[in-house]
Amino acid sequence: MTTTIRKLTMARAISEAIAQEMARDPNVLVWGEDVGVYGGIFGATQGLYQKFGQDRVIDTPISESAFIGAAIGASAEGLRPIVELMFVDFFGVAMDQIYNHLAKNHYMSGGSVTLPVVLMTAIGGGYSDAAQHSQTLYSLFAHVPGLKIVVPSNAYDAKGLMTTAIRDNNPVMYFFHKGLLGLGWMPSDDWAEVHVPEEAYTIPFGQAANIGEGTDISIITIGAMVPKASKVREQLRQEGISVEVLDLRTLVPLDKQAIIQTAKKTHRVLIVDEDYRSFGMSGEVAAILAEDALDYLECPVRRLAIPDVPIPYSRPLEQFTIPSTTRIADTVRAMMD
Amino acid sequence: MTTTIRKLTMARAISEAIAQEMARDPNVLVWGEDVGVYGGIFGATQGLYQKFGQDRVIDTPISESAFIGAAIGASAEGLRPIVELMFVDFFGVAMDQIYNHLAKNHYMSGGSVTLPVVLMTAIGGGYSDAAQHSQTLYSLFAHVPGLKIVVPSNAYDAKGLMTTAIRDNNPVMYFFHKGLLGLGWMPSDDWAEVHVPEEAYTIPFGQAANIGEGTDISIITIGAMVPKASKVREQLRQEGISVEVLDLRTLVPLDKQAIIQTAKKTHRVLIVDEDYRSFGMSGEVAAILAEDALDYLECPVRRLAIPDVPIPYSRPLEQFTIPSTTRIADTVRAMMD
Amino acid sequence: MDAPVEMYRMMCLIRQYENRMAEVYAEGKSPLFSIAAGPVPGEMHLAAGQEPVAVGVIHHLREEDVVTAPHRPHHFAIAKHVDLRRMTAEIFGRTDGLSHGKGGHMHLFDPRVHFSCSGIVGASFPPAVGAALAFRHRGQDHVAVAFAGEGAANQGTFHESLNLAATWKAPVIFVIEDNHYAISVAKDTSTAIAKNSDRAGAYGIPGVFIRGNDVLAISEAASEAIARARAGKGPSLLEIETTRFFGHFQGDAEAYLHPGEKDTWRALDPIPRFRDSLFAQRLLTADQDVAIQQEVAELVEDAIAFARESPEPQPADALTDVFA
Amino acid sequence: MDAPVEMYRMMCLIRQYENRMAEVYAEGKSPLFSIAAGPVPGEMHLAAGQEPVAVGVIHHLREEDVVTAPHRPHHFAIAKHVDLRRMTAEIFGRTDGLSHGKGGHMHLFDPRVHFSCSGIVGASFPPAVGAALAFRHRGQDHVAVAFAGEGAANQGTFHESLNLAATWKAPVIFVIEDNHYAISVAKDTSTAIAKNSDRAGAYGIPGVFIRGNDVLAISEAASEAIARARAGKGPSLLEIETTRFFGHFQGDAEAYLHPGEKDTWRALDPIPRFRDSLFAQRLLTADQDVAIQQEVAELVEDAIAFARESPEPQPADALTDVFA
Ligand SMILES: Cc1ncc(C[n+]2csc(CCOP(=O)(O)OP(=O)(O)O)c2C)c(N)n1
Ligand SMILES: Cc1ncc(C[n+]2csc(CCOP(=O)(O)OP(=O)(O)O)c2C)c(N)n1
Ligand SMILES: [Mg+2]
Ligand SMILES: [Mg+2]
Repeated sequence: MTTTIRKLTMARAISEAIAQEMARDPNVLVWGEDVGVYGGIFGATQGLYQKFGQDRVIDTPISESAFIGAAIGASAEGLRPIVELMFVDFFGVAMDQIYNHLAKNHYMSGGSVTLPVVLMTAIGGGYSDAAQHSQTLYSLFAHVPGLKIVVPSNAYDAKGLMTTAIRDNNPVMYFFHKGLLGLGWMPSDDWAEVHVPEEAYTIPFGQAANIGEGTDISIITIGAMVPKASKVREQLRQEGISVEVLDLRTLVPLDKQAIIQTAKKTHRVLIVDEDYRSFGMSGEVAAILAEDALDYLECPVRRLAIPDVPIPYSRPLEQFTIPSTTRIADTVRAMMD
Repeated sequence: MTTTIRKLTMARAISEAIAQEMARDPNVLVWGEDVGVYGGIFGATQGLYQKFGQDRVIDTPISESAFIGAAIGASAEGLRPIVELMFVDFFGVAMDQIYNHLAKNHYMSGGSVTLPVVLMTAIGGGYSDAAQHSQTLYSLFAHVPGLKIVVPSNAYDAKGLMTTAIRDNNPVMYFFHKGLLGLGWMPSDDWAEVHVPEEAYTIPFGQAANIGEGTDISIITIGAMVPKASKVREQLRQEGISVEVLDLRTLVPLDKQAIIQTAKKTHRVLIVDEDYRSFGMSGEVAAILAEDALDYLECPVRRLAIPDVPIPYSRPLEQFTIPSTTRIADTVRAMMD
Repeated sequence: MDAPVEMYRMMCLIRQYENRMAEVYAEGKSPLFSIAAGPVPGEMHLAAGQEPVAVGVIHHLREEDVVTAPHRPHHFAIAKHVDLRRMTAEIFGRTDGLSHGKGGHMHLFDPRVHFSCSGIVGASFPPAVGAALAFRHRGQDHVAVAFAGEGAANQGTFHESLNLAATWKAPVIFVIEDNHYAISVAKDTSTAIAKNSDRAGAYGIPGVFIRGNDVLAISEAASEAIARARAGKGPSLLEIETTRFFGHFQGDAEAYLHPGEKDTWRALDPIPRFRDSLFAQRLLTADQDVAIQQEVAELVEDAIAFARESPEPQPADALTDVFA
Repeated sequence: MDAPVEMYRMMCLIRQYENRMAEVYAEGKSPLFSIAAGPVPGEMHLAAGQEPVAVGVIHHLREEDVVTAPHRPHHFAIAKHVDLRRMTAEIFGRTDGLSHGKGGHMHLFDPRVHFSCSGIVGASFPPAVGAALAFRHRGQDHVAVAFAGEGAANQGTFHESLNLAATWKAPVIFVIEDNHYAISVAKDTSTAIAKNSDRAGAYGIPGVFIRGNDVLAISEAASEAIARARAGKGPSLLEIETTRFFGHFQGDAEAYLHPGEKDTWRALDPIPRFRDSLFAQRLLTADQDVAIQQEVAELVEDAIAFARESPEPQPADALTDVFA
């Protein structure tokens, strides 16, 4: 048996998953702004228009409420739409359709209506796109019940989680970080470009990935902060600090057990997040620890996240707001004192 | 000196504060759906149309993006609009104007643009208005930077906080709970109807109110859960449990010191919230404890909140989802064991 | 039954339902009106007076055709043959309700007849476009009909959805029921033009305004728009003038109405007018009418009795159905 | 300077700015294009070719009149006399920028001249209505002008804002610049009718389509609409046909264009056409033109030099200005 490594960028991993599911199920359609000939501004739909044509890969007007809301009616009638919201930052023009309807109709119908929709969207900063194009915001969607929340950190997970998302009978929000996609024209973390099997596979929701075992301290994180935490782990190993890195992978469902277990193992937890610090993901993870692992904590929980400011444009300002490997490493060291 | 008690419902306290500020400053205008002749669906603008006329109290079309967005342009040009979003549940049709513009323009302009806008909105359930008309959702707005978040629990605070909100040079979101307003046609907590001085007064943002001292355990809460917590406090006193109740009053700014202090004092904290449990207010407060009061906690932090389901319509179902005095009391007792 | 008589019967059924629902809703709410009290708590938006809109349009629909409706949904639901017993049980919040009590009056879902509604103004438009896309994708000639009040025509979703449907040539019929008010706000203080149907021009689609709350005129215009959609010629916009006999919601004091305004509407009650014309054309006899009234009254009482007998859900059932 | 020559000069200033900005933006981005590299990182949407829209309209505005602009804002900002040095420093992300580096290219705010913009498509409409309301409330005859691309005319905010402005008779002019594309999506695949100006009928307000990217024709139509607004007669809608010389953003490969499409546009460059007509009418001499080119080039170089010399902000300044 030979094992060949087939490295794929995350953008290609995503579009491959979609293509495979479209080939498998004629009810899978894709729509959104510039998803056709352009292939998606971030390449998540590259090649699909050429392969499946304009009846299944549809460019929309700039009318997010209408075309996201259309996914509700379409999925209720048997389609399985994959809809792209170009940047998550634009959610506010369509949030009512997303959270009052897409998220709630299954519940409000007592389970009689199912809406198998994937709403995929780009997140993240780091390239000076300023306050309206650089956010992550997944915590908002995790707060309102009814949406599954997926945030892959690498190409392998991206493909498997997208396949799971498309086959799931619930609305799934799928967040891809621009800085992991491997786009060429956008700084991208090499760490995310990994071996991706050609055949379709699924990764279950609600299972965190232990990215690297450790015994001294745990970093709990997600998305683009996973590669950063992993690099810090390597670096600190040389300093004799053993860091465990937990990639949550999905926020809804959330792998509470993995969070509690790593805390029980290392007794120190740092949460790293690219969303705003307050009232979000980092708070929720810390709360779970305060509820279910309090007696195992040897030092206060710490959080690194965007410090409750809109994302600034200027490079030094923006870099200051996003948790860096340096700041993560410094915080870990301080926690080990 | 004689002290006369002047009890006012919260709805009257709010409209009185607005009327006084409108009389004081001709730039204060009110607009929204049914705020005119009708006086606001929840009475927050009662009497204003009659007093100030249709040029200053303006009924709008059902176009929340346009009329909330209009407050941005109007306030940049010197008005001080008070805008009503009838139910917070409708935010999704206007969220882009609220959080990408109203909240961020001051920052994105480097401080050169100020937007003194009060966006007031009704929250809360308990009367079978189902999944699209019963939420609190303030955590969402507290998560995105740039909005001050005010949630009064009684008529006295409601008036003082509204006056502060109108005079503040920032966008302020003011959430009034339907079950505290004293509306007659809606079940309302008597606790909220208190003495309200006639003359204008302000209550500073960012100062929690200690509703009742205690030594055994702290309940940290806000809005309509404050009266419930207070009742539990009275009840448990008779059982020999001394409960401290902290009313946060504003989520942004958040009185972190008060949170930490009460934990240091009682060593036990229960957080009670009518927002969804996960990724919200209750998580943030627990996280602050895990960061800054860990060593003072004698038992795990507990949270009572809406259990991550859309608010159901049917009475027994809805009552099950909203923290009740019984459940609060039981939880406190369990934590004292 | 002849089509006009069938329409008449359906209007009577709706009227009977709404009148009885007004009574049932009032139970437990006097002397002091309390929205949370009685067997049917929460908001209650009744559609008596607006029957012609629902019946005139939906009369032409098949079971597979989709209807999306707004916060005032009963007339649409009944005309679309939503299960009356389960719908009523839902409004009572009981286990045999369409949603086992999770939805309620503003959230009626009956996928069997492709009916849904929403409490958010303007939310009925986008899903209809999506359903229509699904039909077209499968080569079916089903249509989707989105209903909304005239107040909803000022929401962004109206514009986006009409443009999207027109661009996609999707088989959707958008129907605005103009009952003159959005809660307390009169149409002419919120809408820049007199007839929303004129907005069809902004999307290059046909727009028809139908005056007089007349079910036959409505039926005719709807029939044309639906045929057009089935034939693949794209969407249409209808605006239908109608009248609201009750308040915006039950408990509305309606202080915003001009004196006598309500009387004018009630004087134009579409049901007796239609009945008289059926009598005049000898399509209906007085005996038949009595039989119809009796039949619909029985249906309504049966549904209410069914609802009353259905058990309340178990509290912890609140936790199920978040995800499939 | 005569009005036409003043307009010509302003168009030249904008063109020079955009051409130089294309070069400056490219610094540090070769051989491999990287959006995050060079002195000007982030997205860059240039408006070369679209000068007539900004100049023809804004020429008629006062300092107190409000302009709200979209993600492609430079031409509007320059025409509205936004401080060119501070605007450029902002685009460079420097401390002397309008927002001290917090806003950037899509977020230029200059309250002195009542200019703002936004990176969200369709977001320029609502604030303009509010500004107009403020003017009316104070009895001032200022106006607000909201600019947006033809793609934005399919957003809900377009509809809501036009209806609101028309209902309130607010002094707003809505200007759609039709450059045929919204990123890769052609107008005729996203917009159900050929001319957005026809949508004015949906709000009972005047709607004018101006062909040919001709600054004088634009100026004439704008002058009328602005006078109307100042006179208290309410809003107008203009749609102006124009052409985009660069890609949607810098780095756009424009694979979605038909072969030769760009050449057609470039051949109709509005600036040489206007210059030639000024020559023909003897409103401008070749010498004067040389002087203008030199003057605008100096202004642009001065602004770029100012920006380059301005210091980078201190990282921790990121934490200020969240609240006033
Ligand atoms: C987005 C949104 N805004 C406001 C409301 C509150 N609301 C409920 S019904 C209604 C009036 C609707 O008027 P119309 O569309 O004419 O329907 P009608 O009630 O007259 O049948 C309003 C403002 C809502 N439910 N959703
Ligand atoms: C609400 C929203 N949706 C999508 C985008 C992404 N986007 C930015 S510019 C653009 C195209 C805009 O086209 P148009 O309005 O015609 O302006 P142009 O770029 O042609 O000047 C899109 C889709 C956005 N910024 N905001
Ligand atoms: Mg109406
Ligand atoms: Mg364009």
